[in-house]
Amino acid sequence: MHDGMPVVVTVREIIDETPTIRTIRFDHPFSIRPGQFCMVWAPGVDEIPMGYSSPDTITVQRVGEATAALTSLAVGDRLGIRGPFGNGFSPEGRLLAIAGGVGVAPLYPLAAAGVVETFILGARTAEELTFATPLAALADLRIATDDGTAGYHGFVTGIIDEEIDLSSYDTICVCGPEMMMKGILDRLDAAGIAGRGQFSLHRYMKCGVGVCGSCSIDPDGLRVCKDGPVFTGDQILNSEFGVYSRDASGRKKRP
Amino acid sequence: MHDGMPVVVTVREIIDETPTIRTIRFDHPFSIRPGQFCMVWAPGVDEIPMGYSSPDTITVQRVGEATAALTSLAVGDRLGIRGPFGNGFSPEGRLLAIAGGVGVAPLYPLAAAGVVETFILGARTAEELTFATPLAALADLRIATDDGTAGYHGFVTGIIDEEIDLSSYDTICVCGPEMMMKGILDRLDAAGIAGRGQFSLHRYMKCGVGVCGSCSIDPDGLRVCKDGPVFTGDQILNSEFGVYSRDASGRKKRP
Amino acid sequence: MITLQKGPVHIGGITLHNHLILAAGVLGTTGASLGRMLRLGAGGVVTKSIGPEPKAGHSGPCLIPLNGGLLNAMGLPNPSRDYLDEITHLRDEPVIISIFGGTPEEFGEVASWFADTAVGFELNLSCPHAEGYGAAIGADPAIVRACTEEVAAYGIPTWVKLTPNVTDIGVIGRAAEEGGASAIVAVNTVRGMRISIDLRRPVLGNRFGGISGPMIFPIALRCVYDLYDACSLPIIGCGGVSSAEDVIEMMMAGASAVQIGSAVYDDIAIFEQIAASLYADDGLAADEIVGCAHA
Amino acid sequence: MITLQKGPVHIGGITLHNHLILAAGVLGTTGASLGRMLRLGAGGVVTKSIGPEPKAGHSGPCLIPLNGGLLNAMGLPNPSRDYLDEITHLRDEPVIISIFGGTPEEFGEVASWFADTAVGFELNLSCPHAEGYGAAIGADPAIVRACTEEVAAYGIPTWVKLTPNVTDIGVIGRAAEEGGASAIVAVNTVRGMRISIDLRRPVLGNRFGGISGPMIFPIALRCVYDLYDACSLPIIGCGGVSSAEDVIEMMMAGASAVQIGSAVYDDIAIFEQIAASLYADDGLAADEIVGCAHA
Ligand SMILES: Cc1cc2nc3c(=O)[nH]c(=O)nc-3n(C[C@H](O)[C@H](O)[C@H](O)COP(=O)(O)OP(=O)(O)OC[C@H]3O[C@@H](n4cnc5c(N)ncnc54)[C@H](O)[C@@H]3O)c2cc1C
Ligand SMILES: Cc1cc2nc3c(=O)[nH]c(=O)nc-3n(C[C@H](O)[C@H](O)[C@H](O)COP(=O)(O)OP(=O)(O)OC[C@H]3O[C@@H](n4cnc5c(N)ncnc54)[C@H](O)[C@@H]3O)c2cc1C
Ligand SMILES: Cc1cc2nc3c(=O)[nH]c(=O)nc-3n(C[C@H](O)[C@H](O)[C@H](O)COP(=O)(O)O)c2cc1C
Ligand SMILES: Cc1cc2nc3c(=O)[nH]c(=O)nc-3n(C[C@H](O)[C@H](O)[C@H](O)COP(=O)(O)O)c2cc1C
Ligand code: FES
Ligand code: FES
Repeated sequence: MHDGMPVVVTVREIIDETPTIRTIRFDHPFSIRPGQFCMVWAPGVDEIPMGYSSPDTITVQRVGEATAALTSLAVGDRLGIRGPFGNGFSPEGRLLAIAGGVGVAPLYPLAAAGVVETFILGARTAEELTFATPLAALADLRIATDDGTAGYHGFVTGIIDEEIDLSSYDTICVCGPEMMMKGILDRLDAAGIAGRGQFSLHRYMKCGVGVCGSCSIDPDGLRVCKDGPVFTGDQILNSEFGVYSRDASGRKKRP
Repeated sequence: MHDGMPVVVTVREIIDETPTIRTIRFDHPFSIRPGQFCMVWAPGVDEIPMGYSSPDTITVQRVGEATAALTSLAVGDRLGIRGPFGNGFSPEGRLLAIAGGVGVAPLYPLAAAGVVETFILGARTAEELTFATPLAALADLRIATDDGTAGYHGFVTGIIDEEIDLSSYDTICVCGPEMMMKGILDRLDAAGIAGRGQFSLHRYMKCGVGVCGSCSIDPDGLRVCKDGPVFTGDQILNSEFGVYSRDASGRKKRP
Repeated sequence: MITLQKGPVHIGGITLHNHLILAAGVLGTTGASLGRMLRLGAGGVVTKSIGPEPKAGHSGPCLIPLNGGLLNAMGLPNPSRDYLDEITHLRDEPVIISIFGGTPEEFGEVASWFADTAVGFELNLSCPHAEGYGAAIGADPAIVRACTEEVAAYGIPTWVKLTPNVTDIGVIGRAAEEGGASAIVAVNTVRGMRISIDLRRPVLGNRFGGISGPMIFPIALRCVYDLYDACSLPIIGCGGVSSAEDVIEMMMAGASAVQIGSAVYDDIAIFEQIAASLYADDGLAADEIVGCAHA
Repeated sequence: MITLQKGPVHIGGITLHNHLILAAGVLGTTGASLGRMLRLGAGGVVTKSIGPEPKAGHSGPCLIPLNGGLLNAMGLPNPSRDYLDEITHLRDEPVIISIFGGTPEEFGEVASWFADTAVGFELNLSCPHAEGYGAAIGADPAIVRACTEEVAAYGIPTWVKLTPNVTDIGVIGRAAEEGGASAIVAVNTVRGMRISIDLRRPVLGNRFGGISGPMIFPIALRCVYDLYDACSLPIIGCGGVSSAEDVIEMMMAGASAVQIGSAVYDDIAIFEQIAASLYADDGLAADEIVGCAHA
């Protein structure tokens, strides 16, 4: 066991991505693999998991107290970072990335590394699309919005069904709302290539380092923070994934 | 701070050197510099400092409870060793070694390394001479006994005065009773070469690692266990050396 | 190195696969996680501590690795009665239900939920960082005795887990013994905290927490040694165990078995790792070494 | 990193060269050794604890380095009244006399020997491993108060050093305050032990001992933090301090100065080392950070 005290960083830049999503740039880059995450300490509020959207940024969607604190930070404010944690993605061969909403954050470093061939980016509505401009320069970008305000009108699974030959990709990296990810896993499974899918999961995390057990998933007890957050499709077939998760107390809830 | 638990060794051989001195060989060699010492744990009795007489031996004179326990050990018995500790000798150029009694123990590894030109070995009486046979093969050995039963009749300082040109040696390594060592320091000092003397001191030791302070010497507070046990003559000129020492409680006593 | 005989272990009324038990609150939030640890070689597992009401726990940070240990203040998050569902599929396994509460009655209430199915209970009288719970209770011999009696009344083996954060742990151990405990687990985490000097505030959301891992091993060992003299119950040593040597050392101090928590941080396969060097066909019976350092 | 202003420090009635004090019993057997530590940058030094009678201490082993700490049971060796001679040449230096005893009267007796010359006393109410002395006394608020009163009566600054091995250190701190202490030193060593598994016996001659060094830093920090809330006396933090960051962290918890003991094991020049990064011309006044983590 080695010193894992939070590294205190100073906010150097704040970028409004969408009305609810902001990117926060620190004065300190971390040495990350795409898909790894950190535990972000909003002092006096809480510590929550966040994917790295680059070595020195996180990209936060405001959903509750801690994310509200983070999206209210100003340049010069300080916060604590523990990480990088988790396994990250294992890109290989032709790579398709599929992001829903703020799920684009941990996938962005893959695209920035130039390894993504096709990037499907989904959001509720046009103004919630995140990183669309840089992504267009980094990959063959396909956009889907639920309300049709940009790109394909519908869910990302719709684009896939209509435009994409999943089996032509060696690796399919996915992050987004669990029901979206489940839809993709079902399609990969149907095509017999669940193992090519790499899904970045979200579960309630307290320690982030594989000790407390709060992020364990059924039925194998895999820890999302340490054994994940990225799992291959065959690891999570027939699991709680897409069916339920647990809250801070450990009680089950629908996804 | 790193694990410094005693290494438990098994006695492999016991050699009767004299009626009161025994060499104890372990099943485990230590990586030593000549003149270093260890803290020897006689289980249930005490832990006391002992010079290494070789990488896997100590040579113990029975003087009290702990040394009685050590000299009563049988082959197969176990004891604990912490060490090696201390600085050891720094041999350079022509080397004269001067030992009184069991003080030969820490000097023997120097001779075994072949760096001693002249070795003066003193004891009370012939049968108390330790390591005389091997030393005769390793160096120009001169013997002195207080009672004249072997070699020169008198103290080692007598041999020095009559037979030795101290200033022809670059290094003079000394270990033995403090009054003997003091006599040699006085002669080196008179010759203006106190700095060539390297004296292995004995002081009451509890921790052996430079923390407790029980082995500190006046007036500079040097720790015999850590800054020593070997000091050059000029380090201990005008010190408590040869004047007094302290007992286990820290009270002063004559040497 | 001394090795031990393999085979089932009977201690404090519970039969374990071996001497190495997963400590409470570590990878014990779900039944699936406990099942995984059993598959990974744990001789028995203790659940997350379950209380009378669901709790979300303290706000974060909740756990910080230190050099040589972990500092945590989880705040006893638990699903309360819902936990029953987690462990139904582990009915035949040595799963020990850890219970906490604010009063003897609360301990009894939680125990009642599990009384039909549990192979044993462990009373967490020792969590040092949950307001109104834990150490406040675990430092008072009368309350320790009352809580133990309340749960022991169900006739199921009842282990009592003690805090090291008391002046005299022997007194508390004797109170548990008088209350009808079948074994003592020693110890829970040691009180501690760290401050982020850059942010000028305690690094845990709860400010204070408990220290576990190798840095508390000599403290835990001393508690086990003291309890071996003070009580006649079997003792399960807990605190910083991370190697087969540590297990032997705990046993020599007086432990009949050990619990292992923080060591999963470095290696989730720690149970198999330790067992690989701890057990041998020509190993000793544990009896031969338990408490031998008292001779 | 935060830095502090250089310059003399006034705390608990004593003026120190800086905030870094040599802890009791470490390199404090002789006056010469204390003098060396002052030359090596200590802002003040505390002597070996002096008792009513000379003591040779426990038989060895007396001190064992561990990973991240030291385990010791010296057994309070001391020359008793003879110690007066050790420190006459340090009359103008901040040398604090550490005292232990078995009763308030014994504390008073030892204090009387030094009352003419001492700049301050520190009461060792906390040594966890001397039978009849130390922790037995330091865990009882009434005795702590009585010992403090006895020594404070000499009108010389009286620091009281506490043991962490109690259920509630705040209660003990308040007792010292009521007894007239001018500062609190927190903490002494943490109870612990180790066993040699090859020899099947405790590794210390005294079996039990006290742990010091980095492994107790989070424990000591917590005690300082608790005492800052419980008492209004200045606090001197002690336990595992080995870097300038540790000093700052202790101060943020509530310490006005620190004591350093075990860190001399790795480097006898530790005081200069720490001072080199702790102090700067544009440093803060310590007041600005003492206790700031309580905000
Ligand atoms: C590995 C991982 C990476 C993530 N990456 C990002 C990211 O890059 N950008 C982003 O905006 N969000 C990310 N999240 C989600 C983010 O952690 C939650 O939105 C955040 O914790 C909500 O906290 P809150 O206090 O604002 O909301 P709350 O009101 O406390 O909770 C809202 C919901 O967020 C989830 N949540 C709350 N606390 C936690 C927690 N400690 N651990 C996990 N989930 C929690 C729960 O589902 C909860 O119902 C990630 C989550 C995980 C597990
Ligand atoms: C660096 C060093 C190297 C030594 N090397 C050897 C050696 O190679 N062979 C050898 O026979 N002796 C050696 N000694 C001396 C040896 O340590 C003592 O003879 C031994 O400690 C006596 O212990 P005892 O219990 O038998 O006697 P006791 O009756 O306890 O004491 C007899 C005398 O031994 C000295 N002594 C006792 N305990 C200690 C202690 N803890 N530390 C230092 N001195 C003590 C005191 O002067 C005491 O008056 C060495 C001492 C030192 C400091
Ligand atoms: C993250 C974490 C959570 C814990 N939760 C509990 C708990 O719920 N109940 C309990 O009795 N002990 C709990 N403990 C204490 C452990 O069971 C154990 O007593 C302690 O960690 C010392 O053992 P170790 O050093 O092997 O970890 C917890 C410890 C940790 C690290
Ligand atoms: C070898 C040794 C001897 C000690 N002797 C004393 C003593 O005589 N009186 C006392 O009050 N504390 C004594 N202590 C405790 C220290 O003063 C200090 O409280 C403790 O070591 C924690 O600080 P550290 O981690 O900086 O060493 C001793 C500690 C050590 C390691
Ligand atoms: S968050 Fe603690 S194990 Fe994953
Ligand atoms: S024996 Fe402890 S300092 Fe030398």
